[in-house]
Amino acid sequence: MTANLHLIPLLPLLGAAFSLLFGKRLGKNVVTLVTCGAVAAAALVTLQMTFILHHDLPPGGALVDTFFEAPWMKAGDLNLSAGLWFDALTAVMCCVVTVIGFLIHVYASAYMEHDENYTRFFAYLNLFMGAMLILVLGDSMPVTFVGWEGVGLCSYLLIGFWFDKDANATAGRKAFVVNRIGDFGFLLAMFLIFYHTGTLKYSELASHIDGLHNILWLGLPVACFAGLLVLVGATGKSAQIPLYVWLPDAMAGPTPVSALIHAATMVTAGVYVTSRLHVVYEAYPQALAWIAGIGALTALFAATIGFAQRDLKKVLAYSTISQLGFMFVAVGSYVNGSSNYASGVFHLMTHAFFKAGLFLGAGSVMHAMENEGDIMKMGGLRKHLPHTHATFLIYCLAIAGIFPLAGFWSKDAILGGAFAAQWDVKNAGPVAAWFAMHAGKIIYGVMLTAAGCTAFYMFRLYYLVFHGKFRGTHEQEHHLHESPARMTVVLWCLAIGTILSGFLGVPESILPESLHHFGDLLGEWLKPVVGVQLHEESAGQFLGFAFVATAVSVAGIGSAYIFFLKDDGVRAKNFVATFPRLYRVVFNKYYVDEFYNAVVVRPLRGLSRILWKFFDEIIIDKLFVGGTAAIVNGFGKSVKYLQNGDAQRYVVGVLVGMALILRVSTHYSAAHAAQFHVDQDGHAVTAVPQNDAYTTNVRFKVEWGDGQESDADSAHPRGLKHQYASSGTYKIRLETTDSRWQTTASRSETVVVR
Amino acid sequence: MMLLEAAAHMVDPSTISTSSAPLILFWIFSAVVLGGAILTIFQTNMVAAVMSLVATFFGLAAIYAMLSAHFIAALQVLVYAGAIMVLFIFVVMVLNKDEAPRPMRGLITKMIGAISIVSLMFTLMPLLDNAVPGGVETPSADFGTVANVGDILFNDYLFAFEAVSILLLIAVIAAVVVARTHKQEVVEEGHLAEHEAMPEATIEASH
Amino acid sequence: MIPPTYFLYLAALLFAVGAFGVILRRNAIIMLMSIELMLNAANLTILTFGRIHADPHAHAFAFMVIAVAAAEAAVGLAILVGIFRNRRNVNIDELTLMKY
Amino acid sequence: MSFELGDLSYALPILVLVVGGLLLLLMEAFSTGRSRAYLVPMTVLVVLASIAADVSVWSQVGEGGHSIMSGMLEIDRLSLFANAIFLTACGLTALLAGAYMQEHRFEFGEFYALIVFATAGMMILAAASDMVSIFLGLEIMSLAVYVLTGSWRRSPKSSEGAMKYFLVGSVASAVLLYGMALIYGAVGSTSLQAIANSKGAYVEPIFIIGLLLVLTAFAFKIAAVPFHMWAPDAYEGAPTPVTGFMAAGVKAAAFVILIRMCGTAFSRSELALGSTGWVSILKWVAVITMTFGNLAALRQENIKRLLAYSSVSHAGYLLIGLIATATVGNEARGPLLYYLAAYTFTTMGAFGVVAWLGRHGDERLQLDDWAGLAAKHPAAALAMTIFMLSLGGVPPTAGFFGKFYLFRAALGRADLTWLVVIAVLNSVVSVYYYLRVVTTMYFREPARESSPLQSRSVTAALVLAVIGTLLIGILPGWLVETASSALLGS
Repeated sequence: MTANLHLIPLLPLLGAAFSLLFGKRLGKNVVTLVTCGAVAAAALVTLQMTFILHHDLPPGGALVDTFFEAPWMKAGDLNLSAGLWFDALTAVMCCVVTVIGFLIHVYASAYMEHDENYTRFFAYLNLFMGAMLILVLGDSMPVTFVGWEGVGLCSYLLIGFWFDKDANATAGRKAFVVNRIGDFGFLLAMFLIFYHTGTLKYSELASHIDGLHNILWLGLPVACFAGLLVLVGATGKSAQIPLYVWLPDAMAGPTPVSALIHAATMVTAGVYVTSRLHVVYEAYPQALAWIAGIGALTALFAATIGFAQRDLKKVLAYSTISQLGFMFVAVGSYVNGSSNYASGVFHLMTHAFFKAGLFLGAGSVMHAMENEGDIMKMGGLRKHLPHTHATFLIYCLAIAGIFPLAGFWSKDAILGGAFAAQWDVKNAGPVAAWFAMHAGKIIYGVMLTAAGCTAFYMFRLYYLVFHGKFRGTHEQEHHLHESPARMTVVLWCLAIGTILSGFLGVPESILPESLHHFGDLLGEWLKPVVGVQLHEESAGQFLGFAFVATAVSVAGIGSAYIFFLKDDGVRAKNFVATFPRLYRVVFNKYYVDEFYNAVVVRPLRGLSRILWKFFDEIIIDKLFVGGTAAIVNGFGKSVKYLQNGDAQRYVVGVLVGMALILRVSTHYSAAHAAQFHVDQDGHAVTAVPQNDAYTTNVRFKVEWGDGQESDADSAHPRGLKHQYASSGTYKIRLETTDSRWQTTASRSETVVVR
Repeated sequence: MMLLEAAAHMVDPSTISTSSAPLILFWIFSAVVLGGAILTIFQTNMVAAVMSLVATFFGLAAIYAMLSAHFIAALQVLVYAGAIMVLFIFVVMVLNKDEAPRPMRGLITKMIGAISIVSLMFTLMPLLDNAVPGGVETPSADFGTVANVGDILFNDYLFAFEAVSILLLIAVIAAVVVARTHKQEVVEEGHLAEHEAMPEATIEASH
Repeated sequence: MIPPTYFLYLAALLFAVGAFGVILRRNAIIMLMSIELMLNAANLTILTFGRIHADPHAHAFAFMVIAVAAAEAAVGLAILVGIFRNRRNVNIDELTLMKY
Repeated sequence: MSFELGDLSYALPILVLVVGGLLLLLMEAFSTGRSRAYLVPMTVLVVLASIAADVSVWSQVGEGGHSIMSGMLEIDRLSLFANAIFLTACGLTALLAGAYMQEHRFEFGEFYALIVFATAGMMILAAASDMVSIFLGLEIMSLAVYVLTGSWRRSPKSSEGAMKYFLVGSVASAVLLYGMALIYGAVGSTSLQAIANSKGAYVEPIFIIGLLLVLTAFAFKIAAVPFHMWAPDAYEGAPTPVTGFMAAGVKAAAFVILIRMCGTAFSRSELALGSTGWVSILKWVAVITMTFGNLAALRQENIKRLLAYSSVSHAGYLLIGLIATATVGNEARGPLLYYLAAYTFTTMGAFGVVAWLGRHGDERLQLDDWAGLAAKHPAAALAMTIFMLSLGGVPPTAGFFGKFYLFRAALGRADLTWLVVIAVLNSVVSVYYYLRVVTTMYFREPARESSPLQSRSVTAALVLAVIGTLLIGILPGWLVETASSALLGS
């Protein structure tokens, strides 16, 4: 069914164009009205489309809007159209993006009020929304890629909005290099998929998937490579190991930008795209195991880094990385022919609410603290910022997974899925098979730990910011005030979303009979698109999982309480005091002295430290960023030598190139033809030269090693045959002579005749 | 010129002789060609260099005549040794600068270049041995005459002939454009703080 | 009779000498002359092969090459005069305003 | 085969240009002062007339080819499509040049005749089906461009660039001629068709040597590494509109004749594939070219040199398309032509913005000069951003579809997969330095006042280039179909 889908991305784009062109003349109020209005209108259209999708179409239906009809680009087998596509998955993503985007716009209109580049900021925000919606709505990989590059560019513009000239150059470079690696993966995946299936449309992929499945490269189906390349793209955008490093640095942008880009929209693109291309992964489920593994590792690793961060936004940044890891685990948890995509999308949605809220709450705090971000200088803000405090607490409880908030339901769905996951491993050895059967349990354990850590560091943050004594300067204390109403209202809206959105995914099994049709709404909704619903589990299982998860979370919160709040933070102070010695003092001392340090904090911190050092400093900083710089520098030197301005050197360049080309191409034809392999059939042995069928003028001579020789000067030898008289080991030597260039070459091979 | 005609006569296909006289002539002219060429590239005196080049071209004309390319041989003398070299002499006189003796720069580069050239020759030379497996065909009687070549030039090569006229037109424009000075530019010279222009007279002489 | 290969050898050597001239001498006029040598070497090759194939078209080709060489020399010398006007010398290894 | 008067109707686009060029010369000779202002519109008129002739001949020739001028030229859709590319470049150059020359005070009317003649040379080159006409077309184009490069007489850089370009180019010409002589020797004819049909000649070693020398000479023209070293200097020295003309037109012409030669004379698989085939050589040249070009561009502070190195790397991508023609033939020729068309608009536009920025003999070429441009001249900054994104291959610009289409064609051969991977990696890296220009314009404080050219013709050229870049990027269908029907005749 066709519909006016193009309105959804077009409205924000028009808003951007309008405010760029006329914004300065018309003033802030008009700009606010237009840009927020554009997003609101987009949200309304989205809701209308969702309604149409739900009411007028059978399950699995989709709305389409082809703006360039089928022979948009046609040549040979290439026949593409470009358009938008709106199905259940798109609907969820679109609603999240537009609704939360709208709230953030409203918040930003107050937060950025005094910025001199207000108009430009809102134009960029709208531009970003447009690009993100194109990404989500695209009906084929090229269209998605338009949005993919678009959000990258806009995020560059938005993060750079407050850039000092040089201070953040390194951070910018890091973000850039890392994202380009991701783009590289996505582009290659696109070529690969197109080449082997002949289509790039999501709706047609399923019926063409055989091309990816049946063709082998290096003994693996092409789908494996395509899947892993998409994964490279996804890890880049969604900040997973090893490409996560750009995200914490990107916190330099204004806070609403962090909330929009780094919580609700762009970073989820990786999760979205992997879910979109689920057909590719189902053609080769082992690729999903990689996703789950990377997700689990990231979740735990980023959570442990969260322990030690002092900057409010950095903590949230690592928490985002960690939560995205949860989503990746969901997408990667494969069992019985499908994966747990629905849970991934569910968590994506709930996370969008509470993480956007956390960022905006942080913005509110920093607003009150005159842009101070160090949590060690905060404390006791509860009294001064009542609304911010209340909503922040709700978000924290949600992210920690406390019943009945959204995070509880979505995290549980993921953990349950991970526990049950089993990857089909065909033709695997015993170890791999065991691993495929049981890796889910391991991942479950890891995720549980990560969940506990999450609760711990989030409440560490919460206690340090809102409880205890104020640790900042007097002026700051004097200045403390609650944010304007426009901001607190948005905070409360997000809090309501955080409370309610979880109920979209309540498992059917725990509801009473009469309420069954309220069970697992989201899973049912997504079922026609991604194939499965949230993992089916009995009420007992669910309660078991829920109990364990909640216990872990409560333990995390409790330890944060003991550690940072009880006794007025004495332990925290002790901790801070012993902090520098942490690495020097013997392990046992901690074992006796500080239970936490020894059992929980230190190993985890150690692990995170190693990983951090390894990925961040060695791989990314040294290898990618530094390596790039080194290559470029070294290269610059060589260019300086070559390109010294002397025309004679340029002539020499031409001559050297010419001589090399002549030499190489004439000299190595014999050597090239001399490569051969041996076919053996009992005593009959055939030496088959590597024949590219274009080897002309080459004479072949074979010494068979038993004193006999044969030769051929046909241009296309099918191989030279020989019958050995007796068993034994023979050394076959093939000699080639190129009569044109008067060159010879030879190679030997040993053959055992039985 | 007498020598030239003699050479042409001796290798004329109708009177191929088994004597070694043509071969000796060939050696002589080859020596003139290569010797002139080598002198050209090693002279420091520019006028002498140009004169060596003229010698080379004369030698080449004789060699062309040996190949029965009478028309081209004449053209070589007229156009090359005549017109083009006069142009060179002219420019040399105008610039009137001999190369100041100073050590060569970029010796390594030059050596690499020399090695490349030698390598090229080593790849190419052996191949020239078998370059003509079919042997030399006997040309028709009017091969290489003005009538013969002219006929081709104005039939098959008419287009090429016209194209060359565009080329020569471009050369003329080049000379005009680069050598001419606008009065306007001279006036504004100071304003633009560029290198100072040559005196008017010198430029007039150069084209 | 002279083996045609001799002419080809002569042309190849002439080409090499021209190439040497281009890379060894810094005086732009000499470089231009060396390029003329290379063009003449190619021309000699064409004429030799024309003789071998008894094909008068080679002569027309050679005629074109001579004309092109004349035009090239004229353009080259014009550019040279332009250079001289700006810098007062024609040493190619001193033309290094632009590099890297 | 001999000359017939009817042939002229097929050569109409070239004739129009040559006659137009002569008219321009006359106009210049008899005009004084003010009437010079008519030279730009006149040039545009000539270009439009030639385009009209081109279009009419396009429908006339149909799918086949017409051998005209005693077999010197082959008028087919390939050559006609290429003509449109050259004419676009020529027209945009003329529009840019008028105000540019006036601003930097080296106005002279012969300039327009020269670019028109150079374009005629490109057309002859693109249609050439005989080694004689290849050589002549190449020389007409090259000599005119050498003169144009040196046409800013008082700028020492301009004459220096011209001298370097001329010297290295003449050596390449000599190499080309020597290679042609060897091929002629092996085959006994200069016609490409005769070369393609001569069976015995392929085994001749001198034929292969000749082929390699010819390829070397054209590798120089397209600025493939290591024959590229003239390019940055000549690009920097030349007046900026001429630089655009060189980057777009000369490169396109060289590629079209390469397509023609590789599709006829050198099309035998024994010549193309195999260990001494041109495919195996060009593969390496392509890899080195794109990698070197990109890495060298990363550190450039001078925008013209940056674009020069970027043009080197684009030659590498284009070579991949050329290699693909060896096996998939026409399926790779379409993408190659599409890419050339996209590249023409983009690169003319980029150099157009560069030309637009300079004032009073000061060209503003350092990246620092571009800082903060977006604040004062948002439209120009946006245009430059579009060109940069297109060069980097970011959708929805023409450059993205060009790459997509080209690489897809190259994937038609399994053993080119690694080449495509390297190319994609390179294009990913290249975005870094393209975006550097963009971020300089948007994020940095203006370092100095700029008051760029106020000229309607320059604005028109930039607008045309932006429209071209976006239009064929967003709606590539028409151009793709036209390009893929631009087949070799015969």
